[in-house]
Amino acid sequence: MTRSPVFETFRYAAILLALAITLVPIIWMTSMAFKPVSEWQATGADLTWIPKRPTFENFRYLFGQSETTLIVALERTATKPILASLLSAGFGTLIAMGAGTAAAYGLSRFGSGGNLPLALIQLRLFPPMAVMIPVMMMWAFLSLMDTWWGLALIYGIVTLPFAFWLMKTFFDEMPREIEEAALVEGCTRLRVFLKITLPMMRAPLASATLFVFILNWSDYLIALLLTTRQWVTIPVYMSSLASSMTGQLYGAKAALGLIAAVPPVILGIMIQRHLVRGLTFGALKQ
Amino acid sequence: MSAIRLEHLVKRFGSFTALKEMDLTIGDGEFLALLGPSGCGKSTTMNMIAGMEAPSEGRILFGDRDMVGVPMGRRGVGFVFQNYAIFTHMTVRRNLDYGLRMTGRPAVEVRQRAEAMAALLNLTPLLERPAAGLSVNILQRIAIGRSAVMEPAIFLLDEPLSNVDAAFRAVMRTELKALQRQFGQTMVYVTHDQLEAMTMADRIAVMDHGVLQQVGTPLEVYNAPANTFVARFIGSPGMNLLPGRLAETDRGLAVDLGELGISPPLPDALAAAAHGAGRPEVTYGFRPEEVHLVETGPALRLPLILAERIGARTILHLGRAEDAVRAVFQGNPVLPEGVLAIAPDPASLRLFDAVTGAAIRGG
Amino acid sequence: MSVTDTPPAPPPTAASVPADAVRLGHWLTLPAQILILFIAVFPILMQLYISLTDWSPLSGRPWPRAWELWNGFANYADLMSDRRLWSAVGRTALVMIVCVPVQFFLGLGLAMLFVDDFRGKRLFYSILIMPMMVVPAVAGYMFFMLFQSGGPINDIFGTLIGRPVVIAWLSDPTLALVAVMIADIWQWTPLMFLILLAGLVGVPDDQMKAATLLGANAWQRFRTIALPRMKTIIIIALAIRVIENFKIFDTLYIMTSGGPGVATETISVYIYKVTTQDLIWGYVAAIALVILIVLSVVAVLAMRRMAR
Amino acid sequence: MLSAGAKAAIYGSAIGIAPRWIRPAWAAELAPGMIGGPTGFDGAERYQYGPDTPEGRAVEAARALKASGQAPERILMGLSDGSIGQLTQPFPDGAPSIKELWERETGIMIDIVGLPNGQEFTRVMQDISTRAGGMDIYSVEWNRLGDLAESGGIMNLDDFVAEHRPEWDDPVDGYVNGAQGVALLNEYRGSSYGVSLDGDFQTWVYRTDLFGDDAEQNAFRDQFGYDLAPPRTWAQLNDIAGFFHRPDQGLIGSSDLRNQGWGYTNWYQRYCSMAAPNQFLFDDDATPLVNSEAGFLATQDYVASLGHHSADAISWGWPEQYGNFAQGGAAMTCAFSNLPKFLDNPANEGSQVTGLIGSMLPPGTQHGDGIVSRSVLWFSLTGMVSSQSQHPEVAYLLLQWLGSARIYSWMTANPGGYLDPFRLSCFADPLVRQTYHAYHMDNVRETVARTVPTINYPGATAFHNALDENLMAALTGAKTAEQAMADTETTWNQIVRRTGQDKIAEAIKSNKPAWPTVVDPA
Repeated sequence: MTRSPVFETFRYAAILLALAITLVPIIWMTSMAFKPVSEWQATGADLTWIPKRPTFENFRYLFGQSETTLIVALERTATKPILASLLSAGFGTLIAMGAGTAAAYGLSRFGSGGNLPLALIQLRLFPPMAVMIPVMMMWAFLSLMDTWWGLALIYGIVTLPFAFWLMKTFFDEMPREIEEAALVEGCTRLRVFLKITLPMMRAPLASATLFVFILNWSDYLIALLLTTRQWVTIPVYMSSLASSMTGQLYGAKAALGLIAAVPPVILGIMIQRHLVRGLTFGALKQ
Repeated sequence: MSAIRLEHLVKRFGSFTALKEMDLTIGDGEFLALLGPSGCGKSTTMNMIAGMEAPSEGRILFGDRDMVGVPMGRRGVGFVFQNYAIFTHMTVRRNLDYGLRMTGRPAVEVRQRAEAMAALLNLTPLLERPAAGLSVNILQRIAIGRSAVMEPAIFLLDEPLSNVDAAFRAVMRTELKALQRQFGQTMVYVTHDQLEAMTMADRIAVMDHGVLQQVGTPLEVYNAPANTFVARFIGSPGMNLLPGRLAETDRGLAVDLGELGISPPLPDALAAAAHGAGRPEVTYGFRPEEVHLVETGPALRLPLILAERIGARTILHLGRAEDAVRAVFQGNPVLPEGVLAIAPDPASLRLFDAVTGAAIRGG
Repeated sequence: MSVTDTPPAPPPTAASVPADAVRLGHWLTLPAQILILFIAVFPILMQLYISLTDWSPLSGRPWPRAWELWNGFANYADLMSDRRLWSAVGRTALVMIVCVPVQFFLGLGLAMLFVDDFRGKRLFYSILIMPMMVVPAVAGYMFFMLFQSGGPINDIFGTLIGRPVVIAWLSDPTLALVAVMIADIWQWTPLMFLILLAGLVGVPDDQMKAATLLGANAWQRFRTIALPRMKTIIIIALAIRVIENFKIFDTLYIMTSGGPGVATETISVYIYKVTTQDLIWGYVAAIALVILIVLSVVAVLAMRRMAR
Repeated sequence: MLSAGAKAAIYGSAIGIAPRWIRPAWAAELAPGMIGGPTGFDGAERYQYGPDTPEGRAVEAARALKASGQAPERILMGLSDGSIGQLTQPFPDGAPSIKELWERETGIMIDIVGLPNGQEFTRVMQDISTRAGGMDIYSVEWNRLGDLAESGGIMNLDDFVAEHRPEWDDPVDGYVNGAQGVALLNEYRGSSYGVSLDGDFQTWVYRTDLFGDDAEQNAFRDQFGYDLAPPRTWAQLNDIAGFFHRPDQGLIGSSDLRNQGWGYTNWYQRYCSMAAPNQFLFDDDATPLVNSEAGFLATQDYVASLGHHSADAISWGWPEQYGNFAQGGAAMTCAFSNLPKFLDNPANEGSQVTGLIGSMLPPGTQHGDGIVSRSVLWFSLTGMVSSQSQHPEVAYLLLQWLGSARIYSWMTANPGGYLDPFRLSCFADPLVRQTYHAYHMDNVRETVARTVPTINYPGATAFHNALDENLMAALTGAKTAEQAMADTETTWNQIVRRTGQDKIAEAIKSNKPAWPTVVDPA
């Protein structure tokens, strides 16, 4: 349909406004990440959107490489928290995808686990904060407190609904003829699932995995309550970035924020095609 | 007031020209089929008539009124989409009275006109049914009724039968033609199926590569194709076209078809016209239905590749590649083995300029 | 992109499935079932138990001995008259009532601009959906910086109106709530945009054109064709945001810790504070169970609707 | 698997360190008669100790336990992130770190578990309530002692104290106010539960460049009719802060905190000075006294003073406060005593106020011809031994050693963390006076003498939360000062009832002797 020039002008104006609003916080964080200490707190006329003296000091500082005399040096560099985030989110994703994919297949093909859809919706509805007391008790009892594998376990459970719903829609849509043919050939059902179905579902499986990873990577609350020191994740670690020398370590926080933003943004772009389906529990597809 | 005139109509999409200089007049109450293969510009033409696309150049007139710039909602055209675009989330009634409701007619009028239309289309028992899940011919009727209820001066139909089972198409064609008679409006019907065009249209406009090739009644385009494209496109199978040279024989002017032999001599009028064309290279054309087997004399001799016997007719595939010729016989004739000798009926012979493809008309 | 118009083939019923398939089905669903039981049974039982007591980690005894502090339904009674809790509930509802519709309409508006093709569409699209990829906690720190009275947001406003603006966003109870909402809207409008765009693109173009040819104007087309066709999508999009908004914590807590005072305290923040500061865990358990019951009812009703 | 790896890494590093320190010469570097202590820098002998000292006894007892196999390989110590440096960074040049010294002398490793600032109590409660056993030593705000003792999460240290004699009340280098000070900081209901490791007496500082500027002085005199000098009363503070409050020039009058969880220390100072010698929070029978004229006036002034604060004051915590002051953004502030240590520090390139900080007593209220000026002890990390510790005695011995006169002074001089001086030994120590600055140290000592304790009764958290919540309501205008005080009274009464009036009354009685009686001449 052809659009009038008035409409086109309006469209570009509206989109540019939206882009500006979208980008302001991101640009600010990026700029802050490259600002030297003296520019962190500049206000009023001194406030700058582009660092006057751009520096990598904030990043170096995070990894214990800085030579600035922020006398209160970091007791812990950001390396371990980044590792903690990667491990807990990664293995949490593995748990969610493993259990979720298997269950989705069981329900989609054999009608097993009819209680799962409701149970998983309830799981998603419920605010994690409200079960954290018993979870802390259990995790302590099982010696899972402050471990990346303990976090991975709870992440696996919390994101199980997404893994399940996503994979269920994928399985529901997948034509069954090939599976049936393989069955006729004499394959066992388990073999069909492992050797035929899963390889065919590689692309959807990858999208769902990345999506679940983003969710796990984003967590703050659970890690806040289930980790204390050894395996704090990036967002929890970030709150310790303050010093008496300079106050809030805005630059370091922004630098770490940028680092934390990298995986989801890249993964998000990679799975753009399936993002909508993921976000809507598989109700919408592309 | 419902005649349509297209003057020098051009449509370009970027550097691609979808429609080149189209001039066409569609008479009031006429059923015109826009026929052509996909990408020929027929849908673009119709979209411009409906107002969905703006022409790059040229004018579109409804009667005397220039419609360029008039938004599509105000052109008073009815449009039947390829998939009917029925509002499946509404009932049949809501589909039928949609336009009336949207244009703010009084409720009483809305009901009366919708019900009258339903009665006309035998849809009355279905009025309160959800439109989703109805059969295609019902959907077609709803689609037409939904537009017809607005009393458009012009009806545009975009390949309405292309999604329909072949078996059902005949029924739908009949129904559509009947409806057109009933409403008596100008109809433009886009199709790539020459059978639909031939059976329903008053006139056919054949298009290819954005160029209008020929306009005429079904018989005109069938019998007197303006060029090789039309000749090949119309008819099923299309006209046999063989490259050749004019050759003087003792029985008059004929066409030398190379390995296939020399054709029977051309009828006088055609021979005269061929002389006048001034170029010995011609394309020799004849309809597959209009050939007969000959035992002796000038004939085209071709090996029989395949005989499709489909009951009432037998289609013979003769020769290979460039020289392929098809012949259609009624019934189940007994055929000799090996090479067949056939001759086209002289009256059905057509010659085309080998370079331009334009018909060389005799008489 | 389209709503799955035809519902997926109904899951096969037990009767129609051969025995070996049933067995495999059970094995395949087992891990998920175990995980759900694992996270459901103990927490519910424990919360049920301690919710009937005055137990607190400060009470000097491990929780299995909470019965020594039995108080019957006193926690549930307290909950009814807990003004701070109810104002947190009200505030959560307020955030939801403001943010979800704003996100919806902004998202819808943007989505409408993106239905057909234009130059730069892909790039703009990629940028516009970036906020939802930012880790919420990071967004919290970002907005904390942005909303300082000498910070960039006031700077922008100042530039726009030509004189310095000093708005103490995070120190004013009303503005703090506004700031928190702005952050939420910033982060989650893209989600609405993404989903609604998928929905809009899924509305058959022919139907919109047909409606136009039948004389419907833009608003009528939207109301009578696009909207009904997108109903499912819209419900899903709204439901997702309502659910997530109900749980709002990360960004908000980092920006304001629920402050100033209790001005931005939502249900999750309130529970967090009561859990970590007041340490009255029997009471927290009571709140948690009430939430669980209410949400379960909601979930069952929602599932029933979905099934229809 | 990974934890095994981590262990290996720790052992590895321990072995790596060992050759550097366990060399035959180190013992010889000690002064004659000394059995331990730091070496390798000028004045190290001040921090060395003989056998019959709290430090010596602690180290020897730990060695003995180690030798008999009753000591662990390592002690897990929970400590605020920002303070860890004081234990782990060598200071001054040539010295070992505190941690290295202890490990060298006892063979018992210290593994520090960092606790995010402000979340110390939360983290500790997490460890206690989940019985995670993640730490042998907790370091938590001093006034949580009562709550933690009641929870059973920390150990009664009486037996250890009796056996190892920490001598906290030593009149020369012990706690300020002797046994009374010890009772205030380390005891709950007559028993020792903690070992103080901090001195967070809220201390006022000002900008000498601004106060000394001739033009400013003249302008001020013209406007107010008296000389510009560090304020002695709240009224003067308001005048001066208002005078310097120029937000458009990036300068605010005063940046003492107003946020949740910290701001009320500044309310305390106002409230407690409302009567001579003290305006108490509770009667002896546990009746709250805040819903009174004194409460209203203190609250009104607390709220009104927002006028010379940053517009963001209500959301500013100490990181913002320190950051702002470092940028030269405030004329005065009230902070931990370590502010000059960090900001008047040539090594801090980010600070623009190096050499420009002065130190002053808290403003007060005039009563007759005397001025009652009160500061408040708030936060102040205190080491406690976890009930879950397998080796509580070793944990205690480490605390006794850390909190002792010599080691603590040496540690607090270290600019690598937040642990602040509180013992008499610290105030006189040259190294402490060097990092905290002489001008500041004397003032800190005087401030300590004017410091009231915050609530440390059972339910301290709940009492403070109620006060905090109402003060925030007053600051944001949601409540008037009168309403805020009345509501505080109501909630406090409920807490008293719930906790038991007798228990609270007893705690109030043991808290009261710690209140100062100094009244300054006007």
